[in-house]
Amino acid sequence: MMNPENYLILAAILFVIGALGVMLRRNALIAFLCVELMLNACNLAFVAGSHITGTLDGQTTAFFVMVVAAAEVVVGLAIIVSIYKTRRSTSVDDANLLKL
Amino acid sequence: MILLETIAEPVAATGMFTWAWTMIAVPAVVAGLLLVAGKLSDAWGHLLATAAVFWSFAIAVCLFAEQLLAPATERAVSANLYTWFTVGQWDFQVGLLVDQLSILFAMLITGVGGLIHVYSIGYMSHDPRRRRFFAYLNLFIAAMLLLVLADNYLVLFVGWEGVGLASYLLISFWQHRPAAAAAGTKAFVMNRVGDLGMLMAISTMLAMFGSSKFTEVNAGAAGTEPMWATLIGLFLLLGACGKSAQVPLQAWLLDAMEGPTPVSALIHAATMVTAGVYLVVRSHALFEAAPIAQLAVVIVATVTLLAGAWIGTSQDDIKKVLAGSTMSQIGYMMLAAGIGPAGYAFAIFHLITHGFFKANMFLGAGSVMHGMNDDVNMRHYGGLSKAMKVTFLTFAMGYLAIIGFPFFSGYFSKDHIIEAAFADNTFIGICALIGAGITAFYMTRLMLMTFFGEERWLPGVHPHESPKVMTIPLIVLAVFSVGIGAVMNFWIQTWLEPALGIHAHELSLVPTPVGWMTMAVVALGVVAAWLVFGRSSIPVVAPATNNPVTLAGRNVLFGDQVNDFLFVTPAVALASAVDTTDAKGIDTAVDGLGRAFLGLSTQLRRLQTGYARSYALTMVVGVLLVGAVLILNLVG
Amino acid sequence: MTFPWLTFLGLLPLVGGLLLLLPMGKGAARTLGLVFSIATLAVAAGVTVLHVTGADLAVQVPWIRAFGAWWALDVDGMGLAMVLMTAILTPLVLLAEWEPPANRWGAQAFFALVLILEGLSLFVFMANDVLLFYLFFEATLIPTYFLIVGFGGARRGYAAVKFLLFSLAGGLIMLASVVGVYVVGASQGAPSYLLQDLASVRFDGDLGRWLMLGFLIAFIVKAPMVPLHTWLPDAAENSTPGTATLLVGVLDKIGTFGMIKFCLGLFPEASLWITPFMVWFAVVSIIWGALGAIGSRNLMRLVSYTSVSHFGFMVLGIYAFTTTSMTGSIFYMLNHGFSTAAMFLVVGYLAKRTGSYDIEAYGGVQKVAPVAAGVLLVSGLATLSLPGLAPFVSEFMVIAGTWSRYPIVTAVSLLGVVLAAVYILRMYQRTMTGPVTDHTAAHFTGRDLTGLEKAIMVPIIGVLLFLGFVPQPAVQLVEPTAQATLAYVGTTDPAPVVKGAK
Amino acid sequence: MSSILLPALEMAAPTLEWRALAPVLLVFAAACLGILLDAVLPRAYRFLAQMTLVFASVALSFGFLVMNWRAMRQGRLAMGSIMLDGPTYFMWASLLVFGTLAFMIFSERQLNGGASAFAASAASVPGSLEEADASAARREHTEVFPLGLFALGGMMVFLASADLIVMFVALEVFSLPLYLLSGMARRRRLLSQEAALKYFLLGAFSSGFFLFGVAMLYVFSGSFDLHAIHEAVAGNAFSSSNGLLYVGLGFLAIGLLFKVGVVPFHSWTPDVYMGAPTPVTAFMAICTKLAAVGALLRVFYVALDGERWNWQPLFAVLAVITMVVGIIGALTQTDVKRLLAYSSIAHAGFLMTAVVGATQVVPAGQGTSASAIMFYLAAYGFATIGAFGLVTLVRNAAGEDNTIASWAGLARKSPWVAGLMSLFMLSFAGIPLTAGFIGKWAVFTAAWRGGYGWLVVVAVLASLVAVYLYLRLIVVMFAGEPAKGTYVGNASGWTWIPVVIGAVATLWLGIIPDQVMQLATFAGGFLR
Repeated sequence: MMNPENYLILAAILFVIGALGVMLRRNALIAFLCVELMLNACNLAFVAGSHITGTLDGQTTAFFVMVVAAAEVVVGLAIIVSIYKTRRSTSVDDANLLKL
Repeated sequence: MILLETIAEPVAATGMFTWAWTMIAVPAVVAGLLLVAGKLSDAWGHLLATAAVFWSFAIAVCLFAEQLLAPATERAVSANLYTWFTVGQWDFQVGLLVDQLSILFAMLITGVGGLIHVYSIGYMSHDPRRRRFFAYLNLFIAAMLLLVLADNYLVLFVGWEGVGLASYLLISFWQHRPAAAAAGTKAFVMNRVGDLGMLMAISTMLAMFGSSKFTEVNAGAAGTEPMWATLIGLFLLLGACGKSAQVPLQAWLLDAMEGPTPVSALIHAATMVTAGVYLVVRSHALFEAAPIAQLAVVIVATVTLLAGAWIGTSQDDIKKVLAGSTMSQIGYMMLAAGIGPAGYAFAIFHLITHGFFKANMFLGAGSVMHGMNDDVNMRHYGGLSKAMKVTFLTFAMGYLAIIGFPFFSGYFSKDHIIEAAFADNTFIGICALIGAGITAFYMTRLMLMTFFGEERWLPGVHPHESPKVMTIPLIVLAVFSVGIGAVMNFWIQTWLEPALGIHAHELSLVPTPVGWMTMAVVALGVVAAWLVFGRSSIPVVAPATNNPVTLAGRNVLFGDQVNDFLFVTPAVALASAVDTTDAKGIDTAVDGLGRAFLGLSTQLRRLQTGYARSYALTMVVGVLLVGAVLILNLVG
Repeated sequence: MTFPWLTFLGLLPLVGGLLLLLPMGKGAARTLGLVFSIATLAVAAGVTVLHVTGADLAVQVPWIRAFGAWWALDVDGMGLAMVLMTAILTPLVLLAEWEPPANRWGAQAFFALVLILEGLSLFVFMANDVLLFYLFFEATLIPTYFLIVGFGGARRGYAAVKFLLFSLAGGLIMLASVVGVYVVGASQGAPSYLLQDLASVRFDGDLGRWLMLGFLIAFIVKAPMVPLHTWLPDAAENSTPGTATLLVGVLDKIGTFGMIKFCLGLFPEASLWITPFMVWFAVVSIIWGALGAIGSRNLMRLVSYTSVSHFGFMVLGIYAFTTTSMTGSIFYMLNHGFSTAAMFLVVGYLAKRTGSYDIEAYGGVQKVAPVAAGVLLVSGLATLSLPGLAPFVSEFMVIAGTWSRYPIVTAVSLLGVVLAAVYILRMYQRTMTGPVTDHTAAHFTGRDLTGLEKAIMVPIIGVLLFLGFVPQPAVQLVEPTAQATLAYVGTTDPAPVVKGAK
Repeated sequence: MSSILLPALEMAAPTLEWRALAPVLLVFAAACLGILLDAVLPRAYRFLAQMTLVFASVALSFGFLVMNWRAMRQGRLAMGSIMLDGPTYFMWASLLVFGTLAFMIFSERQLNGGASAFAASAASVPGSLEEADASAARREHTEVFPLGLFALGGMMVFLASADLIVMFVALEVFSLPLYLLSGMARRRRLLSQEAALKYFLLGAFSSGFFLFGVAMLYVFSGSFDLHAIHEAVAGNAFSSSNGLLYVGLGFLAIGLLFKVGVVPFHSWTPDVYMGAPTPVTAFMAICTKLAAVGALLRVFYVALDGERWNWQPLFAVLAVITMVVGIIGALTQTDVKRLLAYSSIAHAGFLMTAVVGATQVVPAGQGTSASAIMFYLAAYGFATIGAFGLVTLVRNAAGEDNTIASWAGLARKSPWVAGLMSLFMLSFAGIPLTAGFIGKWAVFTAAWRGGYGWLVVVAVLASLVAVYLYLRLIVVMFAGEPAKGTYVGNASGWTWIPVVIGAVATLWLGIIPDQVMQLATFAGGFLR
């Protein structure tokens, strides 16, 4: 079996990719998906941690996180859709009336 | 130094002496009353004020009589009035010391003061603010009496400043005249410079002796370190210079002639300006412990007596001539006081005779002005001896007294000083002698220009004799100018001996060699003046001249210019520099700081771009920052 | 439990001020305000009597227990002197500002703010707890700010902000020290702000010095000393005379008051350390202020610059560490309140007639309005410390006391005495004397001081004269404070140099 | 380790301490009921019903809280996932009070001519006919009340969680409703929607960091339990897995600091505060901050206490940056709500000084960091609720006018509004006789006692600049010429009651703070 710590490294890499995506992608939906990627990187870490520490908490937690992520999707999509209806665009850069 | 022991401790006040404070209080209260009552007292204010001074005079004479009757050791009486304040180790009492010295002053002040009050009733009769004038005069009398009757330096200083205030008020009495207002301010400010000396002297006394009482200071003086004794002496001298218009603080006195003439007579001739002499004599113990300070007094006095005389020779304003003369005469007194025990009595003697004859002449000058529509320029006078007989005659008495005509009062008092000066230092003596010659010169010039020669009156001027209320004081003062010298000549030294610890000189009526010399010099001065001014007619407008001596004299030895250059200009420049620094420097710095923050804020706002992605970037920068700080902290 | 007189004394005007915030008629508001201020004066007089008869007036109730702060009030001689001064000046200011300037807030607001300010100031002078003092010290700024903004001159907004920012700059630095005092106290087993608890705490070394500096800077701004004084001329110029009186006469005293009570009272060692600097600093203020006054073209600025100079004397007296000089400083604080009040109020009378504070706008007033000129002159003479008026006694005490320790410093500071004559008399000369200008004739003819205006000046000048001739009661009142402070600091007065004298 | 595992393995039926948990449960129950009510009640009755439900539930919840507190019920609840200790009580009480006050402003309908501050139909396109119809029909989103209650309940759990997973869930429970609420403004809906989007995206982003931090700490310690993490930190001082600990510590901090609004995780604050409906801004400004600071304290004082030497300098640096950026950023703002947003950032900085000080062990009865912070939050809360309440009053023809220019000369139009606003500004500025001063002084004391004297000096200098910032508004109101076209709206008691309570409490806590301070002090420290 692979060294479980490598899973952690993978999780970190996924997390960074997610974070970079939030910063780089203009489309609100993609940015939001990148956030989901970050959450799932965490899930990976939880599961790996569960293995490393020999406890089950991590695995149950992954389910919690999924539920939370789902809830987030609901709220997030609602907001993004309503903005899309108004502006006919999902670019986060278009929403910059609030500044300075 | 042993002499000090001969000074008797003052005895506590009893009987009449417990009334001494009313000498001060009555005029002070009357002054306050007249000022507060305002127009209500216009009708009778001057009478009340005059009565108040005569009350003080009466008390002074009674006290003097009591002193005469008392044995020599019990003549000095102290009357403690109340505790002014006590703080720390220091106890400041308001107390009076009526001794042989102060009683003479009290009588001079109230006597001459009373006469001048009477004179002023006439002189100021047309002035709508006469009541106010009398209030100020009474204020002056009260302050001056406090000055001479105080038993410690601090209370003396209160009187000192009080007379300064009265002087200021009276010089600028005709406030609507800019020159008068400026002259008052100038006098006060220059006196303040002298006051620094007083404050420093008193502070030093307190540090040295723990008291400013004359008795305690005198007792401790001998034990003072020479440096501090000298410093106290110099500080006191500075004070005296300010009040007595001695060089280098002389410049205010001539301007002070802007005041009504009775004021010039009372304050700027007879009494206030002699306070410096009083101060030096009163502080004799300190000066005796400080030869350098004594020397400084002598030098200042000599310079002043010559400078004053010099100014007197070239002024055309009758009052300014007299003012220069006053400076010069006070120089004589200071000289005597500076010489030491040998001169104290003569200083006071000359002070008293001068008080009478100079007041006499000033009032005479006032009488002349009264008749000449308040013109003060002697070039517009001439031949007034016929128009104003009483004034002329009384003025002549004063003239003879001041030039030292034999057996007139100045003859005694001034000759003694010149003799004492010669005894002290020949050079000083010669200076004093020359001063006497110049005195004769300028006084003769004044007499010639005013009372003799052709009439150079301006059109519309009809000289006339003044009313009785003015001439009677003149006559009284003239009598004193003539006689007081002879009366006091043999008596004054003995009288003052217990107070000042002096040894009486043998005096005789036969002139000494120095006396003969003096007479000769005086005669020379008179003749010279006659040669210059008596024979030829005097131009109505002062002729232009390049003679530096005359120019310097006309410009009061450039005292104002020196002061402007040394003090006024730098002070004005500093004041505007302060203004600039506050507004442009400090405030700009503060405002700049504020603007810097605002600028920073404007820059910072640019970071808030409105793009969600850049906010995310900011957060990631934050992540890096957190990492960096944690790592640095772990490593460090 | 005895009646808490001191709490009552401070609350009385505060309650009055708050009552005045309620809607009511202008006439009723003014009467009510005056009644409250006079009642406060009466209570202050009562407190004085109690203090003099030896009653223990101290109030001490836990206030914020978690951080060791107490509602602790007490008066010593200095505090009582300040309390009396405040209580006397307030009704006079109210009378003087009976008709506040037009186009500004109304009289009711003015009366309310003044009363609130009075109450807060009284608490400042009575607080016996560092935090309580700080609380009221800062709180006084707010009514003052509104007094300037609501009633002041053309640049009132700027002046008010400047005043507040300068004061708060000092105040907030002081807050750091206030916090530090508690922390150090807590570390030494005295987690308390109560002064008597802190007396046992040692604030040593560098920390003590920094803490002391925190307090000192606040007081330097407050007492305005150069170079942190520039707010004062602007604030005074843009205040009404009544506000300026309270600002300079009462509030600025907190600076010198605080130096004695807190800088010296908490940090004796650090205070001795800073002394050489403070002494010269004071001298700079004396001369700078005097020069600034000479250069002023505006009467209000002039008066405020004179105060800078006078505060220099007070600070000099404090840091000379002699009984005489410190007593003189405290006494000066009292006298200066009245002399400044006299100056500001009479300048206000003049401006009320001409509508201008510019010296240039006057000339020859004496001829047409002799009483106004006379009152200005007397006030000016008090300001230049003429003997016979109270400031002289205190200035002399400062000078003589300081001289016994620092003759050279004192000699330099005496320049300020000369310059005082220059700035007062020049001002008088330019405004009151000379030929009557058209402007003066138009505004002053037949409009000399009114009965009310004279009546207001009577007690002020009366106090100045009384304390000039009979200063002993006041000196005796404040001297114990100086003695106690010096005993705590551990310095003794220099003895007379000449042996056998006295 | 195994002892911790056992309960999970046995899958015992969860036990709940109903009585002790009642305050939270009531809030959640009311929220759920509110959703149902919205579904079943006719439109006309909804508003009244929701309001009744909200205030009744909150009052009941508060009643239970007081009862429990008096009975000194303490300890772990709900299978060890919630910690009921002194700070929990104090902050729950604060949350309930401020939540109630904010909900009162939610309820204001008189200002808008009979409509609330929320969009008539949030789903409709701004400017569309649909929206106009909804407006004309006087429809309104009464869901704001249940959403608010959910957020409130989430916050209560958040700061009381004894377990990182509960904390994460609570974080989302209170965040998600807030995202929605932010987008529901009646006026300027584009701004509102944008605020919601930004808030949501960045909030989710920060949740990711929080969760990753949780994961790392889990890997490090093998547990989500704060006490267990504390034990692990204590027993593992120099082990090789410290990297996990520090990464976890850092990421967890980032997630929490985002909610607190600490620079550089603050960027959302100005935009969201400005775009969200003002009542929601008020709610967020106080309650979010309160909950986040509570959680931050709990995590760092309870779980990561052993690492304080590492996070204290970190927080100190962030505190300085936060104060500076918050204050300087505010100096040139032209919008009142934005100004208050920057002000809230600055206040986060001041709060952080006390967090840094971490003064916990002092003789009984003396103030600690926690008590200082709790007091500060209370003081800040009253001023904030009052200030935002007043912000809703200044209006022009189009609705609320938030530009500072429109506040010019307000003192002449309405001395009371100007006076009260000044009071709140003075409290923000920390001027004595207001609660803000006592709060500031308390946190500074806590910081210095914790050995961070220099931080106090920096904070004091920062507050000086801050004074200028608040003064600016006062100057505008009192010295400015009255602005044309703006007027003070005629609000009902729903706005005035919170404002007046805020004002009275600001003065009360500024003058006689002892009771509240004692309450905060005797709340004691956090239990492990």
